[in-house]
Amino acid sequence: MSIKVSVAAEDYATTQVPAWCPGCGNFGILPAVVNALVTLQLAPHQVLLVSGIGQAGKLPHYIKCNVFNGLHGRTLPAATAAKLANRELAVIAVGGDGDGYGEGGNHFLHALRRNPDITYIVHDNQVYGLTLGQTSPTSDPGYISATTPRGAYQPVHPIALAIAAGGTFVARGFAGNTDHLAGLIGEAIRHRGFGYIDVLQPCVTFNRVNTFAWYRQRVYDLASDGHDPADREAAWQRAQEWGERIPIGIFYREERPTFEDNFPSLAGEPLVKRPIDPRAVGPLLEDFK
Amino acid sequence: MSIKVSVAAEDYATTQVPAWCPGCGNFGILPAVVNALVTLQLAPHQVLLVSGIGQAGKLPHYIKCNVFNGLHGRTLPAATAAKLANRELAVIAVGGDGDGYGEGGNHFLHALRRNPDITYIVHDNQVYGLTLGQTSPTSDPGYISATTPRGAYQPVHPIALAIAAGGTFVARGFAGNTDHLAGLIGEAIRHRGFGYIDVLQPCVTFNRVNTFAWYRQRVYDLASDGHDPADREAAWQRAQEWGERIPIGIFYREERPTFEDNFPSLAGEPLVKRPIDPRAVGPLLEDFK
Amino acid sequence: MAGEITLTVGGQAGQGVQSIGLTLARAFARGGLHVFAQQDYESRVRGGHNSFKLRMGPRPVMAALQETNILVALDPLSLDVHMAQLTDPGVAIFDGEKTQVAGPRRGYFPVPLERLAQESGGNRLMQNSVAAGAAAGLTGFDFSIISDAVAEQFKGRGPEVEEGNRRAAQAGYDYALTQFGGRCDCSLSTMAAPKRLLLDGNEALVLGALAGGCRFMAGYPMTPSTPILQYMATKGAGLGAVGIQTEDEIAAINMAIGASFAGVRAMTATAGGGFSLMVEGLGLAGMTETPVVIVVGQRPGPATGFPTRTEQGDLEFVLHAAQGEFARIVLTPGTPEQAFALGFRAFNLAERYQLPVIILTDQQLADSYRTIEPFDLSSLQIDRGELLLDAPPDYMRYRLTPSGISPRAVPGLSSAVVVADSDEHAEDGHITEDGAVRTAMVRKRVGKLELARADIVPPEHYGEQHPELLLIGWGSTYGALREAVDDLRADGVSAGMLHLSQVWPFPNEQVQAAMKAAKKSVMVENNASGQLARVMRGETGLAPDGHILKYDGRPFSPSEITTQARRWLR
Amino acid sequence: MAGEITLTVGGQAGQGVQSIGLTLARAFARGGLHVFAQQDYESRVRGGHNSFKLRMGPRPVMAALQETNILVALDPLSLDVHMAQLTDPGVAIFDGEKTQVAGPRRGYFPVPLERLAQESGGNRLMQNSVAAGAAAGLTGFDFSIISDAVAEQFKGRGPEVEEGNRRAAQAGYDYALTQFGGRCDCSLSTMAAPKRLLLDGNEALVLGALAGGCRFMAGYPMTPSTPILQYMATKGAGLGAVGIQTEDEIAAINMAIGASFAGVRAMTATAGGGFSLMVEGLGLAGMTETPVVIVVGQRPGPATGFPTRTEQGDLEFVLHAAQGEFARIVLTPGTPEQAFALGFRAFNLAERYQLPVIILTDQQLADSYRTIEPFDLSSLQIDRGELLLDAPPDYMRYRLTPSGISPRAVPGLSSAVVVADSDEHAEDGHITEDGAVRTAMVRKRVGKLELARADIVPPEHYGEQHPELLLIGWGSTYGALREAVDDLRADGVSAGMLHLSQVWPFPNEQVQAAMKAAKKSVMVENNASGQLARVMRGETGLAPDGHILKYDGRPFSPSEITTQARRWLR
Ligand SMILES: Cc1ncc(C[n+]2csc(CCOP(=O)(O)OP(=O)(O)O)c2C)c(N)n1
Ligand SMILES: Cc1ncc(C[n+]2csc(CCOP(=O)(O)OP(=O)(O)O)c2C)c(N)n1
Ligand code: SF4
Ligand code: SF4
Ligand SMILES: [Mg+2]
Ligand SMILES: [Mg+2]
Repeated sequence: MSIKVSVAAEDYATTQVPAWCPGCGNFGILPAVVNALVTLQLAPHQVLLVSGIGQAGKLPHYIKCNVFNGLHGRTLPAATAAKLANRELAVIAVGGDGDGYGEGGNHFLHALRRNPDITYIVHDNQVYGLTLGQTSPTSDPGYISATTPRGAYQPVHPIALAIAAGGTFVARGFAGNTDHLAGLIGEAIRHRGFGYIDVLQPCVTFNRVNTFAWYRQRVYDLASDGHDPADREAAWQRAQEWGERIPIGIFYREERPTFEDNFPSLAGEPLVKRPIDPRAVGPLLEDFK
Repeated sequence: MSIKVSVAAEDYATTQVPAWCPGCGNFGILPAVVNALVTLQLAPHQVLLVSGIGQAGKLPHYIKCNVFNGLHGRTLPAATAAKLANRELAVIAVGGDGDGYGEGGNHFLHALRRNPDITYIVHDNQVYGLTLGQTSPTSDPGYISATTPRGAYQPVHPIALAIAAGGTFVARGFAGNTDHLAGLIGEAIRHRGFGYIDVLQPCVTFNRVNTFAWYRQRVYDLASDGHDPADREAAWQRAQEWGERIPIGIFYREERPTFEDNFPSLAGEPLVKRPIDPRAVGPLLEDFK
Repeated sequence: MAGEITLTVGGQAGQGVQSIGLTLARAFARGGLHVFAQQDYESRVRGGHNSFKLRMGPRPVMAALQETNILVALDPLSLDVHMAQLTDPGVAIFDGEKTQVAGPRRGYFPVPLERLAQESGGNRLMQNSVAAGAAAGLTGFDFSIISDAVAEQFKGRGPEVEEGNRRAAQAGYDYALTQFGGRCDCSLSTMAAPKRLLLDGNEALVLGALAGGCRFMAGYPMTPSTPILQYMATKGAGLGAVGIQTEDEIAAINMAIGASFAGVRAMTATAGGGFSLMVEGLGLAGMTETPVVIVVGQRPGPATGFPTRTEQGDLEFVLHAAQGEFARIVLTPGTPEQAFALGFRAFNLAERYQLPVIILTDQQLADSYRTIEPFDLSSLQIDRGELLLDAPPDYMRYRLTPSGISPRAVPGLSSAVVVADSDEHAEDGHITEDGAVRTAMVRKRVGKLELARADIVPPEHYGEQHPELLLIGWGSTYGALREAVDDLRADGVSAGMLHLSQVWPFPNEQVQAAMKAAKKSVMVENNASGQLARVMRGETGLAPDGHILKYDGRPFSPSEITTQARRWLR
Repeated sequence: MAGEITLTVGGQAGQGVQSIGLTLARAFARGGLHVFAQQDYESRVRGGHNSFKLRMGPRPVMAALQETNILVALDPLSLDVHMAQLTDPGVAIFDGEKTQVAGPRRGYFPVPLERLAQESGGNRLMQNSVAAGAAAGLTGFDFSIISDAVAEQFKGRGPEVEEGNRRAAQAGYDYALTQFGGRCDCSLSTMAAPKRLLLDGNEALVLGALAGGCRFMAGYPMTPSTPILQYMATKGAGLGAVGIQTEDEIAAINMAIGASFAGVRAMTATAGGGFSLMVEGLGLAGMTETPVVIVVGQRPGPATGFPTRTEQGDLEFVLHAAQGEFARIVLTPGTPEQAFALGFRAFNLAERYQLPVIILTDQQLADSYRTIEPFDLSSLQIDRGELLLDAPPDYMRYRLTPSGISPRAVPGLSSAVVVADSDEHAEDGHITEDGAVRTAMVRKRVGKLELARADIVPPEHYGEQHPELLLIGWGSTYGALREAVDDLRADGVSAGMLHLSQVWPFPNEQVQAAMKAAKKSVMVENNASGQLARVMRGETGLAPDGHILKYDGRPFSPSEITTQARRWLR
């Protein structure tokens, strides 16, 4: 395998044409992911993108790297395990808000406490895009769709939830600010542990409430607002903000042993590189004699 | 149907003999549930207990009332729907920590935000009792079992989670204090919305760490410690306490529209009592002409 | 067939393919024609290529053909994709001022859609109304009906918008009539006919369910079944029904079961992937003997597969899903009429036998529209089986009875208490470890399959009763099969169709009799492994003489069946 | 059989039934005897009634009998339950000073367990060692072996505890030998024999998996498969394996698939209820062609059912689980030997054909111990199939090849990238909507079933090759079936057994040949509906002449089979 002198955005280019609607917020997330990978000088074969099903779940097809596009809602278990199998991979899970907070809510909860050393990017458009506009767990109260004709009720607040559930890197990005988002993604990948980013992603087709303009008027950067990501209490309070002012940036960050750290058997060579020897079980058989 | 003048504990008595281990914390929860029902003067046929699978899931068999003992982890959807079908029933879901925070974690999250007018009691013994002692999502860090021989990692903190996820009645009881627990259960049933109680329940067979004695040394009552359940911020802070001092009582309580309130079609007679008329669809057919 | 026209609208997702198609379908239906419409779309919201194929004529039409007489191409790609299907004569409408095509080709009929929209309606966005009008103009169909259907689409957006679109449609209509009239041999005239319904399989099914008293639905969006949930949550609410979008499919099935246990007729709807997550709940319904109706709209698998396309690949899956053994009923409607009838019937069966009823549809049935005669609501009878409204104090939910059915009380309606359990239980509903009780309870739960044989919907035998060639199918292939039989017979082939709209309990006798009466039997399935054939063999020992299988994600056309069927005639 | 003894330990959960039984089993096994042990327990942690049935003798034993020569009753209920099974002569040991029994009965042998424990070991908690010793004393078996096995149980608890228990066992042994020696015609002596292994089906299976290179397991506790996860997490870790307890079964299967995609041999294990939740993941493995091994330990369903008991009710479920069509392999080991061999083989098959392999066991196999000859590790060969360690830059994961298998690279090991997709995909792994590509990909995925026929584990034909009566079975009934055949033949009946340890792809030819060679065939299944028979009929058209079915949650004993088998001999 040749040693790459440097990685450029072209190395991540594919011939796949995004199947998203023109103007979709996802077009702001795609380059942010690529830029972060380039900034970190990761080569495509060192990266594994794991996704679910939804508009967000298509993202990995538009980046040339290893891809596992699995089931709706099941990105995190697959991504966590792939990392355990080969910790040399940079593993990034991506999915939608329905995927991650609806179908996959349980995995989200448990990934937060386990703290696997992977990254998780949620394209949060507050709507089920691919299935044509139903209410999502993060739809704002009152959001009207064919499944909540009287308006959505109380939503999930993913940032607050992530902090409560033991997240070690909890951040929010905005698809309308690719550079800032790329920075967050870079930080999340570098973070030793579960780097979680909820990305405000306007769905220009179905979500007529939370538009680019709506967000632009509201978002502000935590970093420039004096927030200290080491302060969990402050993070919790910022997480409650939603409405006139919506914070983006890193809410909370801490160092904690990763999920992998719990398995001494993972020390040494990555699992995938170890030879298989059927005779290794020999000593275990003694217990049964 | 005859009108009961008054309901007594005997009305809830069954001939079923509990299959729990002698000394199990569940024996402290059973009378608490019955006492609450008697205090509220609910007759057995007005009560529906819905449970999952586990030691905790057996509880409804020991109380004479309507029982739906469903699947492991799936109490909340069944209970929520039963309430929608017949809002005249007092619906109480019970299950274990594995059932509710492991297998059923996603339903827990979404019940908290939806706020159905039901009660949810989790027998939290921090262990998988019925399957013989494996680590549970709430096992304290370092807890040794055959599935975490090196010790459990970061647990779920259900109270903090419940507050973050939008719980409207968040409480903790202790199986070693049946009277206090009965009071909490009564409050939870009376609460218009999702009355959630995590009950510290010693498992005398498998959990050698979180014993009756361990808890007795640590628990204190929020009500007598000046806590205001209307103060969400204070509730969040109290929810962080675990170790030397463990609060019990009501952490947080608020009034919010219930899940049922979102469905105007539920106004009037309970669904179950409405007659069925196939001809009622007639007008809808006009749309297709 | 004489007097029959196929009209295809093609374009990108988001361009309005479906709305043009449906508007025209409605108009032609109101004008007394029989209409069948089939949709083809991709798993995306904008772009790609979608089409809406509309076939109509004076006699009933049940399937789409491959050829099209009229093409409305909203983008250049649609010309590429569909020109090969154009009949001769035939006409392809497209916006010649926007789409540059290489040289004139047979049938090309450029219409300045955008310009006419601007000129007539005052808004270039009205171009779809121009297109609809132009397509209608080619047929010379009564414009007032077309105009009303176009306007109706914009109801509520103000009289200006409605009128503008009417004018746009008129401009298109006039343009086509004057510039191209008669050139495609596709004129259609109104017919005096009773007011028919135009609906797709999902709509028919959910209306049947509502007629059947379903008042609770919980579901999670999944193509092709999402519209059922949406209908329940919007229109169903008007009848007092509740439609809930859950966090996942596991919640959906457990909610449906919870509501049903509490006495309300309840359902859920999903596709194979979502049903995978409902499997444990299916067994729960079986074990607790809780009636529940589950719609599984098939799409090509495994896993995510082709989310927006069609297949009959889940039959054996739904027949055997869940651990342990218990009776279930599997209905496989093939037409909107059957979807309505079985959507209704499912709830009676579920309550009569206290078990889960699966309605197995697919994208082809779910998304295809057809004109049908209005339902006869007056004949519908609700049967709640052995429902006990006033249970005695010593009531036991799982009493072993001579009928094989335990009378079913629901909580709260009497002073008796109702105990249901997912563990093996005694008659009183409490957990047991007893082997003899177990054996009796298994017999009861499994035995209901035999009881349910009394209620099997018999397969439909169409065409020759003693044919040389019997085509056997199930579900959405109904229309294509039936037309294939018509076509074969018109060609002098002795052909018949046996169509199963109930697969389980399997109609052994009727199938055996039909096969015996036929010289050769060929199984026609929209899957790769011939699932119904395997089920039939497992039940009867009989194997068909051949298979016609298709598994590219697209439905059969009648001619695909006839072409292959002839192989067994040599 | 001559020289053979059955010993039953009965008591409440938590009384140490299993530990007494297992200690004795180990001791007798070390003394050169063949041992089979079957467990019966309830879904509770304390109380109720459990038993551990131990059969041993000089020749191989494969099943438990209903009769028992020795009963060790740790509580009064155990006397009630098991006295009827006592042979004549036979001995029932119980603590006569604690349990008041009505009058002396044949075989009653009160032993002051608690008092002897106190007197000999100094602690009344050592009464179980007294009981073990007493049971052994009746057989006159070499005490030193018994003593070592008892002591071993307390290893790590200090020499005092070990010694105390040794003395307690000795007290029991002496008491029995002196007071009751010879009275039960159940003496056993040590035999010179190679050191055998004593293990249960779960242990054999997980050892096979570890030998097969499985280094990743994710699972959620569920009886009877929990011990597999526990072994992986504890002992497996010593070999570098990872064993993870997940939040639910959905996570478990998706983790196993994720790890396997990343190149590590991976598995999960559950029972039918948990497998229900894995169904979508099963299809994901099928679609993405990711090798994965899934152990499904059957227990009586539906739903929660009988959590701690046995049944063969999930066969058709695992054969057809998941939407869409794709190849899978289903292995059905019946003995610890087969569990080890197939636990090993499953990983080779999964990688060779890039598909999910299901190992279908049940509580009877999982929890029953048997002595077996040590495994021959030297002959085991790892075959990773078309694994590509150095993939070319233009690598495409789903390349259509003449072999029908797409070479499989794993991410990160070369500079090529690997793209896998749960949607229908082109050769490069990216989403497609193309019908022709779809058809080709379906053929590949379904076609692997035919390829895998080359690797079918042939059914085992035992007994007469041209029998009057052929008993056909699969999975854990192996031992009972085989002994039933022996017993029938000893009675002069021409009998044979055909046992399938692989059910899918179905071994058509071998089954047809065996049925043809037999006069009558009877299918023996631990379920209510005769699932293998239905599968067989669907595949071959052949139906057995009869069924022997049992579905009370308990395993077959050989005599239950022989009694029923005779019905077809008349
Ligand atoms: C098990 C399962 N249930 C349902 C679906 C159908 N489905 C596909 S995408 C989607 C939701 C998409 O919403 P989200 O995750 O927010 O992604 P978005 O399209 O908005 O990016 C659903 C319900 C599925 N593929 N699998
Ligand atoms: C789908 C499914 N998975 C696994 C099980 C097995 N199971 C039964 S109880 C239980 C866990 C019990 O733990 P918990 O919920 O904490 O209840 P406890 O016994 O401690 O009261 C498990 C995993 C099951 N019944 N169903
Ligand atoms: S539907 Fe919404 S989220 Fe999906 S591609 Fe279009 S704009 Fe983006
Ligand atoms: S195992 Fe633990 S939780 Fe279960 S009954 Fe015994 S003491 Fe209670
Ligand atoms: Mg979304
Ligand atoms: Mg527990």
